[in-house]
Amino acid sequence: MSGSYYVPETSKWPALGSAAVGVMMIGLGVVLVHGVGSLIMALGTVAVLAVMWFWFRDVVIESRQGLYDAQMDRSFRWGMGWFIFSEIMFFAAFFGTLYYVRTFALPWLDGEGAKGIATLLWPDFTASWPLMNPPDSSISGPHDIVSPWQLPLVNTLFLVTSSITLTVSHEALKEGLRATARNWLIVTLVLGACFLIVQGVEYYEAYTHYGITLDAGIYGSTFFLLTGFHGFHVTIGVVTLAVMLARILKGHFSRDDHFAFEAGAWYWHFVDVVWIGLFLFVYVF
Amino acid sequence: MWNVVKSVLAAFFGVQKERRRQEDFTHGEPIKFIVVGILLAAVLVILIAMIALTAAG
Amino acid sequence: MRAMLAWVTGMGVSWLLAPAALANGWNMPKGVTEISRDIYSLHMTIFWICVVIGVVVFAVMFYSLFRYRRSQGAKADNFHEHTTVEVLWTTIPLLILVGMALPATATLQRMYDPSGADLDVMVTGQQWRWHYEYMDEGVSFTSSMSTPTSQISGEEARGENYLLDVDNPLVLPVDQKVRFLLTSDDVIHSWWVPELAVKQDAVPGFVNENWVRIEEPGIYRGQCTELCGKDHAFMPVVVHAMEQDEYDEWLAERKAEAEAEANSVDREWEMDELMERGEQVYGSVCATCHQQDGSGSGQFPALAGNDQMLDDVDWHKDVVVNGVSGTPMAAFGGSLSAVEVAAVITYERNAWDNDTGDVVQPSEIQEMLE
Amino acid sequence: MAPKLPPQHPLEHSTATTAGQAHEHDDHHHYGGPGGIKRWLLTTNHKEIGSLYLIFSLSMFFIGGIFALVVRAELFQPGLQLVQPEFFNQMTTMHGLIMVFGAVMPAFVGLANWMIPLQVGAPDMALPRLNNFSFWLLPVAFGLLLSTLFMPGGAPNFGWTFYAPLSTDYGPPSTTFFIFSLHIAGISSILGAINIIATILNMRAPGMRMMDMPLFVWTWLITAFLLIAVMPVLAGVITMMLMDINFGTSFFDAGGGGDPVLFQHLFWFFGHPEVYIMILPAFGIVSAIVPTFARKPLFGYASMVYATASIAILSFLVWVHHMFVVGLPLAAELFFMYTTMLIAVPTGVKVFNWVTTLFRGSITFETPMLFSLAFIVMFTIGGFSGLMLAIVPADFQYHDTYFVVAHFHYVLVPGAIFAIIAGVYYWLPKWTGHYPDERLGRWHFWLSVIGVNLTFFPMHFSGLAGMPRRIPDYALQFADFNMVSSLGGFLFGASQLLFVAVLIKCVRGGEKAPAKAWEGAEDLEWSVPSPAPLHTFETPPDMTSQAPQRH
Repeated sequence: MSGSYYVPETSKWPALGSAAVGVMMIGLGVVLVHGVGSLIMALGTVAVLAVMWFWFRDVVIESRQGLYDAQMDRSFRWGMGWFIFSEIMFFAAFFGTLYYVRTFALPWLDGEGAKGIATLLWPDFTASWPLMNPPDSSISGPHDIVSPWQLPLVNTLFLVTSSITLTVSHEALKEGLRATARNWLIVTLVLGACFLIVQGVEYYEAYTHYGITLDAGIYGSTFFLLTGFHGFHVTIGVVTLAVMLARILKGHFSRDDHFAFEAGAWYWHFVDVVWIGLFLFVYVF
Repeated sequence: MWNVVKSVLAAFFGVQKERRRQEDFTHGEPIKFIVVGILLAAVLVILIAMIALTAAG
Repeated sequence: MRAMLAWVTGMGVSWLLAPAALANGWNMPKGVTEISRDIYSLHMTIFWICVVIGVVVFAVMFYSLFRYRRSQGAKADNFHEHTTVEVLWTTIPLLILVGMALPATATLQRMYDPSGADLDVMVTGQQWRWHYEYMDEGVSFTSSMSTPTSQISGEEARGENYLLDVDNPLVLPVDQKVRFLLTSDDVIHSWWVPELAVKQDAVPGFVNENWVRIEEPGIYRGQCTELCGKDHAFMPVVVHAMEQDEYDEWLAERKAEAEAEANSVDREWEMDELMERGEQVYGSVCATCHQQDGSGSGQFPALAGNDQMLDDVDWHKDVVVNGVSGTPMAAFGGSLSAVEVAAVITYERNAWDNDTGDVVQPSEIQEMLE
Repeated sequence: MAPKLPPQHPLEHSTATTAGQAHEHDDHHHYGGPGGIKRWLLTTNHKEIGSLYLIFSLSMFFIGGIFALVVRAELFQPGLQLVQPEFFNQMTTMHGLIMVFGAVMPAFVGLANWMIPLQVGAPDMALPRLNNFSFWLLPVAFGLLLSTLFMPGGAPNFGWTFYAPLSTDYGPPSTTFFIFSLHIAGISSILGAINIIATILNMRAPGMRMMDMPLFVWTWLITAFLLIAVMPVLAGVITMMLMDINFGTSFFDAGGGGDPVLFQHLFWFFGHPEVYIMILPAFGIVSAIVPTFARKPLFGYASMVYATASIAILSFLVWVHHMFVVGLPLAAELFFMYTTMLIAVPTGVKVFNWVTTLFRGSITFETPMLFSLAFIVMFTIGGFSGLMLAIVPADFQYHDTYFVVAHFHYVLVPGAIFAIIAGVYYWLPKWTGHYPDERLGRWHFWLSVIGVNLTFFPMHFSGLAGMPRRIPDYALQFADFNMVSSLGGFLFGASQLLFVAVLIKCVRGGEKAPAKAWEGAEDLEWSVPSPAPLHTFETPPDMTSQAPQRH
C-alpha cells in the first residue's frame, strides 16, 4: 500500500522565491547605500509577493483536492507554531534592548550603578525615561512624548477587541456557521485596519509635533524599532486575514478543516500579545 | 508530582535508571515534565545568581 | 595498526612535550604583580587538572583501542549502562569545578577592587594610538608606535622590539596602586600588557576601571587586543615602570613642559617653531592614515595638494579640532593641546610643496576649544 | 507520540505514487519531473536537497579555506608581504563568516536532510517545498556576501563578530549588503530548522518513540530548537545595526543613550548557542559511528540525550563568557563563569560515554571511525582549553589572543568538520552505493590530522606568549609558531583535495555496498538498499515490533 503523506512534485516557486528575495534585498541595499535603484527594489518586492501568491495558491489547490491528511495537518501546525516562536524571539531581542538600555546603559551613563563611572564623560547628563536629552548634546531628543492614554489606549482596545472578534469568528467556523464567521472576520479586519490608521496618525504626530524621530536618541530608536516592527507584523496579519476572508467567501474551509484560518488566527493573537507588551513597556512604564 | 521532580532532577544530573526512565516515558505526561523542567531550571539560575551576587558583595 | 601506534606515540609525546615546552618560556608570563602571579597559578592549576584528566581518559581510550581490536579477535560485549560509574563521572568533575571556582572567585574579587588608588590614569584608545592622561596632574600625551614602516615592509632589518616600540611610553611608579580609567574616542580597543595581567576593553562612551601595582621597575610591552580597524596590529602599549623618585622627577619635568606650553598659547609663534613641532605631531598622530608624505591611502584623503584644505583654512581647523562624523577622522581638540593642533595644521599647510605660507597660531585654536 | 493514522489514498496522486514505487530505481522520469539543471532547482526530494546542501557546503569550505590560506600566507613571516592590513581584515572576516554560516551549518543541514527521514522512517521531510526554498536562499545569500569583495571600500573587515561601532560607524559601505546577506542566510536557517523539527516530531515511523531515535536525530532536534530560538535574535541585532548605519538610530552609540556593549550582549546571546549549533549534530554523528565500529551499543544513550539537552539549555546562560574583558559588573562575571564551568560536566559525560563505548568492544578502524576517534581526542583538547577560558581571571590573559583561536579551531576543525567528514565517509555507501576508497581515505585522514595539529597546536603557545588575534603582522618572538602554523595550514588545505578525489571516485564507482554497509550499523537507514532509492519509506516501516531498541 502506498503511503499517505503528500510529497509534492517539483515546484518552481521556492527557487523563484529565493531569486526574488535576492533581487528585493539587493535593490533595498542599493537604495540605502547608493540612493538609486528603487526600481530594482520594487521589482523584487513585486516578485516576492507574486511568488507568495502562486505558492500559496498551489497549497490551497492541493488542500482543496484533499491531498493533505491528518499527519500533513500536524506538520503545518508544528511549522506554524515554531515559526511564531521564532517571531517571538525576534521581538525578544528588541524588548531585551529596551530593558538593557533602561536598566543598565542610561543609569550607568548618569553615574548610577556598577559602571556609573561613565559619568566622567557625560557630566551634564541626567538619565530619564523617556530620554528627552541624550548624553551627547548635539543629538536633540524629543520634546514631548506620546501619552499612553490617548491613541495607544484606543489602539489597545482595537487590537484586544479584534482578538476577541476573531475568536468568535473561529468558533463560528468550527460550528459551520460560515456567514457568522465571515461577519466577525470582517469586523476583525476593520479593527486591524483602524489600528494601522491610528498608528499612522500617531507616527505623524510623533515625527512632526513631538520630535520623536529615529535620530532623537535611544528613546526614538527603541520606540520606532518596536512599534515599527509590530506595525509591520500587523500589516502581514491583516493581509493574511483578508485572504482568509476571500477564501471564506469562495466557500473554502469546513468545520474541521480550516488550518489556514487557524494559523492566521494564531498569528493575529501573537501580534496582539506583542502589542500588550508594547503598550505596557513602550508607552505606560 | 514528587516523582516528576525527582525525574527532572535526575535528568539535570544526567543519570537515571533505565527502569525509571521507561516508566516516565510510558506513563508520564510530557507537559508536566516540561513545566517542572522550566521551573527547576529557573531555580538553578536563581541559585547561581544568588551565589554570584553574594560573592560580588 | 602501525599507524595507530604512531599516533598514540605522537599524542603521548606531544602531551609530554607540552608541559616541557611551557617551562621554556612559551607559557603565559608570571608577570610582575601579585594579581598576575595569582592568574598564572590559576592558569597552571587548571592546566594540570586538564592534563591529568586528559591522560586518564586518553589512556582508557587508547588501551581500549589497542586491547579490543577485532583484528586480534576481540568479541564485543553488550553492556551500555552503569549507574555507579555515571554518577561518579558526573560528581567528580562537578567537585573539581567547585574547587577551581573558589580561588578564581577570590582572585576576581581582588581584581575588581580599584579602591585606594594612589594615581589615576585615563587611557583613551584612538585609531590607532593610545592617549594617556595623568588625572589631577595636568599631564597628558599620546603614545604611537615608533617602528618605522621601512621595517614593516622589510626594506630595513627589523629591530628587537619590532612593532612593540612607542614614541611616548606610559610611565608609572612601582609599588603604587595605579587605577586605569579606560575609554575610547572611536571604536572599541583593548589595552593589554601581559606582564601586568591587565587587559581591559576601551569602549567609546563608557569608562572601564582596572588597576595595577607593579613590583619591579622595567619596560613592559603589550598590544591592542580588540580588532579596531586597519592598524589594529600597530598600536602597541609600552609601560615604563620606575622607582618612585625617578618617576617624580619625570612627572615634574612633564608638568613643567605642559605648563610652559599652556603659557605659550597666547604668544605669537614663529613658523619654524610650529613646523618643527608640527612635524613631530604629524608623525605620531596623522601619518598612520595620511602617510608620512601626505599622500593618503584608500579612504584616507591625500593632504599634499589637497585643494579643499589649502583653500579653506577655517575648514581645515574645524576638521582637525572637531573631526568628521561618519568617517575615521577623529576630533583631536580633546586629545591634542592647542599648540599641537596649531603646529600640525601649520605643518600640513606648508609641508610637501603645499607651501601656503599660512601660520596658524595656538591662540586661534585655543579660542575654538573654548 | 505521533500515532500514524490509517494510510489513505491521496485523491489525485495515487496513480503517480504507485507508479513511482514500481520504478523506484529509475530516478529520472519518476513523477515525470524535469531533468538537468531544472531538476536540481525545483526538487522537493530530501535526498537531492541534502546533496545540494552538501555540495554547496563543500564549495564554501574551499572558498573559506582559500581566505584562511591568504591569512596564513601573510602570517608566514613577520612584516607585510602579500596583502595590506585592510585586505587582511576582510580575509579574516570573510573566512569566519563563510566557514560558520556557509560551510559548517549547511553541511549539518545537508546531513540532516539526507539522514533524518531515513533514520526516522519518513518518506521525506515534513515540508518539502519549504525545504527547497531553505536551500536556494543560501546561494543567494552567499553570492551577495562574496560580491562585497568587489564593492567600493571592500568586503566586511570587522571580524565575523562585527562588533559595533567598528561595523556601524566605521564599516565599509558594503556593510549594508553584508547585513542583508545574513538576513537571507538566517531565514534559510530558521526555515530549515522548522522543517527538521516538524519532521522529527511528526514523521517518525509508527512505534518509534522519542527515546528510540538515533542520537543524530536527537542532537538535531535540539539543534533545530536552538536555531529557531537564536537566529531571530541575530536577525534583530543586525537589523538594529542596519538602522544605526542608515537611519540615524543610536542603539550602539552612548551619545544617544545606547551602548556598544549592548551589541555584544545581543550578538553573543545568538553566538553562543550558535557555537553549539555547530557541535551538537557532530556529537550525534560520532555517537552513530563509534558504536558501529566498536560493534557495541552506545554507552549511556539516555545520558547522552540528557547531556545534549543540558548543554543546549546552558548555552543560553553563558554568552557573557565571550565578553569577560569588556568591563562588566563583578556579579555578572561570576554568574557567567559558574554557568560556563557547569557546561564542562555534560560535555565531559559525552566524552566518557564514547570512551566507555569503545571499552570491551570489537573495534575496527575504517576511515569514518578514524575521523571519529580523532574527533574525540581533539574535541576534548578543545574542551580543555575551553574550560581554561572559563576561569575569568585567566581569561583576562587569554582573551583575544591566539589561545582563543587555537581553542575554537580545535572544537570547530577537528571537532565539527572532522565529524562532518566522518559522517560523509560513513554514509557515502548509502548515498552512492559504493564504499569510499579506503586507502585514499586513510591518506586524507592522516594528512588532515597532522595538518590540523601543526596549524592549531602552536597557536596555544603563541597566544599564551602574548600574540593578539586578527593582526596581519606580529612581533618577532611569534615568528616560529606562525611559520609552523602556516605550513600546517597549507598541508591541511591541500589534503582536503584528497577528500574531493575520494568523493568523485565514490560517486563514479567503487566496491559495491550492501544495504547494511557496515557490519555493526544498526539504525533504520541501513534497512533500505544502497544506494538509497530516491523515494524511501513511502510505506512507513512499523517499528512497534522492534522495541526494545538496542539503546
